[in-house]
Amino acid sequence: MYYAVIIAILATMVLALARALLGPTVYDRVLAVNMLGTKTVLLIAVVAFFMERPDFLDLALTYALINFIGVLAVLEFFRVRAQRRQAEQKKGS
Amino acid sequence: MAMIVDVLSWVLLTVGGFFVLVGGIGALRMPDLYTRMHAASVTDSLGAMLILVALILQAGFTLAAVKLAATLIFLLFTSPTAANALASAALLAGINPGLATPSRQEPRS
Amino acid sequence: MELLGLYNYWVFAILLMIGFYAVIAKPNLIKKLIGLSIFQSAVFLLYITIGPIENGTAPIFHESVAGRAISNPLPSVLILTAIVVGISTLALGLAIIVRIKEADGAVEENEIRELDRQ
Amino acid sequence: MTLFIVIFLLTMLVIIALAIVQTTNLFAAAMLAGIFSLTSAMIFFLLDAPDVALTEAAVGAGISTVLFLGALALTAEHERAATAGRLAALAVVVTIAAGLFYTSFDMPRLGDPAAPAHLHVAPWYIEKTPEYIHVPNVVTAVLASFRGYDTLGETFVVFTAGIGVLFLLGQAPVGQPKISPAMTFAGKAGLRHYQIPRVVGRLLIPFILLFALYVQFHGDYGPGGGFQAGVIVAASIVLYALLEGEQQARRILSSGMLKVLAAAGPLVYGFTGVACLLLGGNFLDYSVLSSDPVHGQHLGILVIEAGVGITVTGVLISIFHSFAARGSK
Repeated sequence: MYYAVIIAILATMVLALARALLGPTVYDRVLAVNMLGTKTVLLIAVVAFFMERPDFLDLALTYALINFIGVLAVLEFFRVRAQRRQAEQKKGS
Repeated sequence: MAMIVDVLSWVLLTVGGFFVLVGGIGALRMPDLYTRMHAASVTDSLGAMLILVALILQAGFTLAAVKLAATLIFLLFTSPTAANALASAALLAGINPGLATPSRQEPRS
Repeated sequence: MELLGLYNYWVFAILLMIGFYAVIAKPNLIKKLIGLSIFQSAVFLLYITIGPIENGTAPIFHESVAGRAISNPLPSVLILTAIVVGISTLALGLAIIVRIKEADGAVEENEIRELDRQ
Repeated sequence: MTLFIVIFLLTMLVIIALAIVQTTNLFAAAMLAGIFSLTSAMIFFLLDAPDVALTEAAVGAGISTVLFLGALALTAEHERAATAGRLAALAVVVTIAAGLFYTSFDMPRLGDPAAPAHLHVAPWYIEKTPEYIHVPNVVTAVLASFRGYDTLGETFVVFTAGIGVLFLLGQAPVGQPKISPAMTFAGKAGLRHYQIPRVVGRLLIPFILLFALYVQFHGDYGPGGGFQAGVIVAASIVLYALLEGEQQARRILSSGMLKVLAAAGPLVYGFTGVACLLLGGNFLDYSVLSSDPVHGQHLGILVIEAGVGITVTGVLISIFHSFAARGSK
């Protein structure tokens, strides 16, 4: 039964990767990264049971934390970029 | 009793895997950014929740179950928040929900 | 089956060369650094794939380990520290690029070379 | 099954790497680099290296993405120039790849128990760790005790890199137009206007710090240790800086304090070694630290892991501040 879930997660990872490669907007890529992060958490949790090493779930927890920080960093990057563009437009006009 | 828990856990795992897969297909196939985001984030939370609950049932009362529960709670908080943040950033950047207007022009960057 | 066991070395070779290509052929300095980190990851991958033993488990003793073969801990030790050192050197590289951008106004190799010629 | 998952993920890795090199959008490249790191960490986990996977998780997906974005905000987002000398580069690359492929046929296959790497020193470490050091995690035992010298060196490398970044970016730039703090990465306000992430993020920070302490002190028993814990603490401060603005984060943990932290780690580590010398042992031979050699080893590992954690925290946060505050002074 673990097999079915692992295969479903791996297939989803491929789909998310395809979205990251296709784009077209930057937000799609960020969405794909976020999705892949969640899938990584799930895959690690399932595989830890599959490999009979449930003591390694710390990793899944770390991913859940770090992934969030990555998305917020991207958001901040967008905010800075938008601010600069506005300032440039003001200068131009 | 153990049997019931086992069966329940397998059912949850399968359903969770199904939702995860549906989310992936939605993220790839939906026509514009916001529908893709919708497909990805909702099923992400639901599928992750089901799979992690199934694993908690498998683990029983152990440290592993506590860690899984912590992961579950973290995901429940962060995953919708990240989706919301991303959607609002996209909206502020001026990307129109494509389905709302006849012309579906997304700025490429 | 026998050949599949060598797949990790092929991926190592391909990744190493993709990273190397980015370093030597791409004029953008940030792209070069990303290439360098791919190169680095390829080396990490080579070391880590040396570690595991068939049907073995990670080198951390636990009640679930009893009787199972233990994988090699040494590649993990080497690569663990290498990753943290890698991020430090990456930061140093990015800092140098930021200074180059401030001094020359460019992060492309050919533009910087032209500025040097003037 | 594990082998097939690994092969699948390795193939994905190659596709991602090709996409990174091919795209001219550096932001997309940074995002793909994050995915690359996630995938490779999963491979590390599957190949019985959970310690490495934990480090790669914290470093690759978190800190390195933040650093790339900080640097991109200061430079340019798009690659402009075309690839020069592509054919020559391709020729070189293909030749070397062919050589590497040829040599791969002499290598032991993945997971071969008779591979030379598993026959010489590795069994000794696995066999003697319970006897000499008595911690479950062999990786921590080798890292902190058997090969403590190497880790001391690595700690100094991290410290030196931090000093280097501070040298390069610490002083305000000369003759550059000043940018208002609102327009630098994380600058004055950060994401203060995004209420939902702000509330959730602030809620999570204490738990992240708690988890970091768990990783730090549980490193003898499971995956974890000073390097990983340091990165996670740094990530939590970065999260705070993103939410409340970099200036506010500096008020909580000042630059001077960070420099002290960065320097304190190698000092703690080095003086542990000196203490061993003074108590009559060899440098970094922790057995003499207590009347019971095994207990002495535990104490030594605890102290030097704390030193490593402090250094990594101080250096990574200093680096983040240097990138974030650049140009706004």
